[in-house]
Amino acid sequence: MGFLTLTNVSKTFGQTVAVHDFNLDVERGEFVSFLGPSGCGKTTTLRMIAGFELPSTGTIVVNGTDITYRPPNRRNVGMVFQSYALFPNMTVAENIGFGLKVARAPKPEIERTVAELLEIVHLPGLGNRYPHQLSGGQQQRVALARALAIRPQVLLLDEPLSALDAKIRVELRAEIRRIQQELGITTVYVTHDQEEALSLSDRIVVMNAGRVEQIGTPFEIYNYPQTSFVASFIGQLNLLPVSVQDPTRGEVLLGRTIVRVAEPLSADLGAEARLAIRPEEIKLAAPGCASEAGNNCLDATVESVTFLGSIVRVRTAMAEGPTLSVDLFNDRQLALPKPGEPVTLTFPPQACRVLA
Amino acid sequence: MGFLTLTNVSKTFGQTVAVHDFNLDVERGEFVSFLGPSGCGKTTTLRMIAGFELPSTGTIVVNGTDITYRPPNRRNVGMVFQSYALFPNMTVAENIGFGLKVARAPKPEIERTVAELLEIVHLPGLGNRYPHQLSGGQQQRVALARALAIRPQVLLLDEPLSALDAKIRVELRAEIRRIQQELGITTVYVTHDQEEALSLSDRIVVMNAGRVEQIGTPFEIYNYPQTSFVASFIGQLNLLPVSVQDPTRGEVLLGRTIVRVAEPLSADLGAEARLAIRPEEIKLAAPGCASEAGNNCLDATVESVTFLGSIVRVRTAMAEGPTLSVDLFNDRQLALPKPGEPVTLTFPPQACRVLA
Amino acid sequence: MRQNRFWGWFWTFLGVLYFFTPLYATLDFSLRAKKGQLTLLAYQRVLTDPQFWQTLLFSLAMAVATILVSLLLIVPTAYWIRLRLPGLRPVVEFITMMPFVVPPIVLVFGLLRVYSGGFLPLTNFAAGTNILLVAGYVVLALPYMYRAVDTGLAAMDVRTLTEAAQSLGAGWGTILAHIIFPNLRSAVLSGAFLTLAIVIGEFTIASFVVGIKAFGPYMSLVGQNKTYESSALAIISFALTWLFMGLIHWLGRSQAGQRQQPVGAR
Amino acid sequence: MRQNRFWGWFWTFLGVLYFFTPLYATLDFSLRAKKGQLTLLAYQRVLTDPQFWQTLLFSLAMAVATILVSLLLIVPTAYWIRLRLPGLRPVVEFITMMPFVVPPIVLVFGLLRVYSGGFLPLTNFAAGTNILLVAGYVVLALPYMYRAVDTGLAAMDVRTLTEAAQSLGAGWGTILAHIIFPNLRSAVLSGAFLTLAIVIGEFTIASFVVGIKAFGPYMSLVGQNKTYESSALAIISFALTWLFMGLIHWLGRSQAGQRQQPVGAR
Repeated sequence: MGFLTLTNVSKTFGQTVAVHDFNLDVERGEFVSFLGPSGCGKTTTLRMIAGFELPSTGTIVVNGTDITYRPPNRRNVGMVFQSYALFPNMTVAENIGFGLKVARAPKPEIERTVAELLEIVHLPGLGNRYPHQLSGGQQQRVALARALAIRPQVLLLDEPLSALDAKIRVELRAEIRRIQQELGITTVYVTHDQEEALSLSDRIVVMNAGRVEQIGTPFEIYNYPQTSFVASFIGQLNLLPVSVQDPTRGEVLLGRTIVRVAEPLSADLGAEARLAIRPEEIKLAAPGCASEAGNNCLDATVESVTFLGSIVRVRTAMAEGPTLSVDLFNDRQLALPKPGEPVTLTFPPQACRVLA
Repeated sequence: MGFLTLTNVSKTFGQTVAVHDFNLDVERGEFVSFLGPSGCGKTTTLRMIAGFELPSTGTIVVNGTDITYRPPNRRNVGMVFQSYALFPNMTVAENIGFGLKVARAPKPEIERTVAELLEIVHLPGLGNRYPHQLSGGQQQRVALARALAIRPQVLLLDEPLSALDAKIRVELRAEIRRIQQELGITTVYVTHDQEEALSLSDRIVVMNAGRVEQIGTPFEIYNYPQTSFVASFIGQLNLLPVSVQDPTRGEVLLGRTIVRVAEPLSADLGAEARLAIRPEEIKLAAPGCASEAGNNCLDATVESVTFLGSIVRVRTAMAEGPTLSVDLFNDRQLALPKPGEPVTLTFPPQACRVLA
Repeated sequence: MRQNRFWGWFWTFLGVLYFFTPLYATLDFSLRAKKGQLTLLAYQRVLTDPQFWQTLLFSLAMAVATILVSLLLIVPTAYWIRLRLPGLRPVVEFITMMPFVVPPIVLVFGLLRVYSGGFLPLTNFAAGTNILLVAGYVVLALPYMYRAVDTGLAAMDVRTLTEAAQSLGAGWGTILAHIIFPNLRSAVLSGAFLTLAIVIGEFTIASFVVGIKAFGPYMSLVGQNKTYESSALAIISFALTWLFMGLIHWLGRSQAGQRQQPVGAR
Repeated sequence: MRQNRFWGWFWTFLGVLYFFTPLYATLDFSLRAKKGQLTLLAYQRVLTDPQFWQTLLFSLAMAVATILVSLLLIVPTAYWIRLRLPGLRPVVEFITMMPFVVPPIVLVFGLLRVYSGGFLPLTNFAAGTNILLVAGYVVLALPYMYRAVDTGLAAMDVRTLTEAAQSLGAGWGTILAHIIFPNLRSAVLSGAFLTLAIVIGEFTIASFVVGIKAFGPYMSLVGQNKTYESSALAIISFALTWLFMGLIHWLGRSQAGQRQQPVGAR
């Protein structure tokens, strides 16, 4: 049993199933993200942990105590909102101290905790400001400090960075991870931004249409997606129609080329499937491939070259129709291929995943 | 002289200088982006081209005609807004045909143009819908069609994709570029998103605090930034404090290591400067570097490894203090370095830029 | 949670009770024109009085005129202020609240004093007094109409729509007629309805300017002379306005679909 | 552009003129108590009348009581409806508009009929009639107060603030007292002010329930008997309300800083 356990949790609003049979064990001190498109049920699940929604079925247990039907103000769960939700009539210090004041903590203790937390979120000396006098990033730091002040058993963050500018988002992301690790606090983080989830989390729960698609470490989720939703939602992906050529040896037919896959396939010979390859795992070579180290080779023609900054995305078309994107790091010394040029694409069998 | 020429254009609101001495020549059929952080004056400049703001000084000439003080409804300039700005009381077809109706075009001509444009923006058959019945991406397509219907001399787009979801944003981006090239329409595009600007534009105008920082192709802007603002605003960048060691041979001192730069330096010996290196241009090697092909080598220790999906960002610290980020493509076969491991960083002299 | 929900309903219920008790008392009284039995006699008397219909129609006509004049005055002004002089908005909002501040009696005295003599002797002929009455009502209706129009304008991103239309070649007249007015329709309905209700019930200005021709003074006259009929009249006027209100609500709902947030936009 | 700007100002000017002409006429008249010369005599007479001060203070006290009772009734209700029963909002908004629909005279008849006898004989003693008066005024003030409170609630993201407070351990009482009420202050000011203005000028209910003790009936009495003084009284009451209005505007402005959009937030 983990520290935070959701068992068979589901939630329906009228006819709509918002969350379907959600199961999760979060260890003490773990950082878990819920990742998915809007409307996938990730926020609803978070709100059930916070107590703002009641599950239709299932139980939520924190540290051995069933809190499924406990009102939100008796759960000792810290919450950080996308809109900061600072109390505009209170100073920063009053905001941070609010939870302790409600719990009737003695004044010196409140003051000490507030000062400590202002240090932790790197805002010392701003205690007397009002929220409207702070930047968005600073407000979200205060909201974080306020949630931490009550020493919550679980910290919940609901898209806390979505309202911020790109630069501040990356900055605060690192801060959140640092504070979470310093305090060793069990954390659940909701986001629709894959980069956030990948860079912050110990584990990621990928959700779609109210269901859990996959639970795993960022590395597992990215490299070994178990469903085609996960594969295409996270990162760029080439999805190519193939037919199974030899299930035991792990070979599929892409157009007229045989592609070797690292593992045996469960599908039957001739079955239709889709081959998933990440654009950054494909390398461009001069035409006429020397199949080194058992790599796959495909002949294709460059269709377009798009400069994206650190990455250059080359779209290539195979003679048989399907197009593949190839990502290269920008390198000012290397000549970029030009549209119309023939190229050979090489990629290792390990880069291939076959999805039903 | 270009097709659209802005000469010494500036705009002040009271005491605030929003745009300072803006000069630009846009060729017929060219796609130019204004890129910069919010408040940099990019939208104000666009609005002056559209006629919604009058310049405080300077002239705006389109196709040989000075339109600086011409009212917006007599400029024949198409405009696409972030918020779509479709007329909610009109159908899609009425929206697209509005400009022609105002110009008293005959009804059959309006109908023909509307049908053509619905084809071009890939929304055939939706002419009788109302805007509220369409998704955000569809609405923006309609807005684009509406702006194109009047056959504008210049098409202006003000952050047209900011309100859309990530997937649709990338999709519509490609559409905009396709349509622009098909019709060969001179286009000015305002954005704060560097990837949009880099992937769409023939040329980019990077702006900051009302001033033009640099004008150039995406490749020039990314690889040869002329100011430290451009260098740090676009892409990830390592900015390291160095002192000039040998200006003529192009050598600087980073900590206790000499780094070779591709070109001679204009600064004096011993002068303080900053060395800019893109994280993706640095390679990780085993410690003890064989300095192949005249590459620079630095010894460092791995601080942290962040998995970002297609990219793995490795933060390394040099013994003398400065930290460098190195970007690697995710590759499930290669073992990732672990925090605390010593590594050698290698990068070619061409990857180095010295900024004052 | 359950307990809190109970209190929410409790307060709502209390509010409804607070309102309907006087109404119920009036209704009850209006049915007692004959001692010891419930009867619709009072209603019959009211509805067969030709003066009831004459004054009601007159006041309805005045109300419609008031609404039209208000719209023609307010829409371009409010539009222009939102677009170009947003700094003036508090001032204008303040001005529109004047009817709350100036007692109607002052308004009447002022109007009569200005227009009964001199270069604009409006009170000397019937159409003139009607104009004067509408002028007074436009002032009374100002806070409701202005707020309704302003709310409608706030809901539609006036500036961007205007700029979009301008870039497509439209002038001010086209923008007002084809974009601003059509999109205000549902927002203005509620203001128009309130104006209707106010004008029909208004007593002070009507009695000074046109006297018993209007519905308000007629109601007051009945109120002074006939106890049961006055209660019946109150209930009728109340039912009438609810009828309008339901109609407008229904109209508003059928338009509401068009005002929803676009799908997929954030 | 220039030409259009001109028309904008023109309409604004016309609006102002429309309003101030009657006011100016009244002012002018009030200064002519002595034939052929301008004099403050009428004002002097009004201000030295002890009844003027008595009735004004009485109505002020009633207004303050009305505001307090309204707030205690409306804030928790409106808060709860926004939070948990948003579907009821149109219904409640509709109910709050009743004073526009029910003529005051109906309200009075209803109130008197319910409370003058039976189990709650409020009209038999002075404090009772005052309570009845406040009860009537609460209904009258409802549309303004409810709208002000609701606008204030709309401006502050009630749901998220409530949830934030709940997750920090706060119960409903704490949330209302420490978060909802304090953040409503500036929004409620305008509603409170309007209520003040309405209660002070109100005539119908006051004259039936408490008679000449209130300012409205006093004004009406003066209006019937003394021509010049009535004009002066109108101007004074007008000036008074503007004084309040300015005060509240100033208070609102000093609070406005706290309501600005946070820097850097989008």
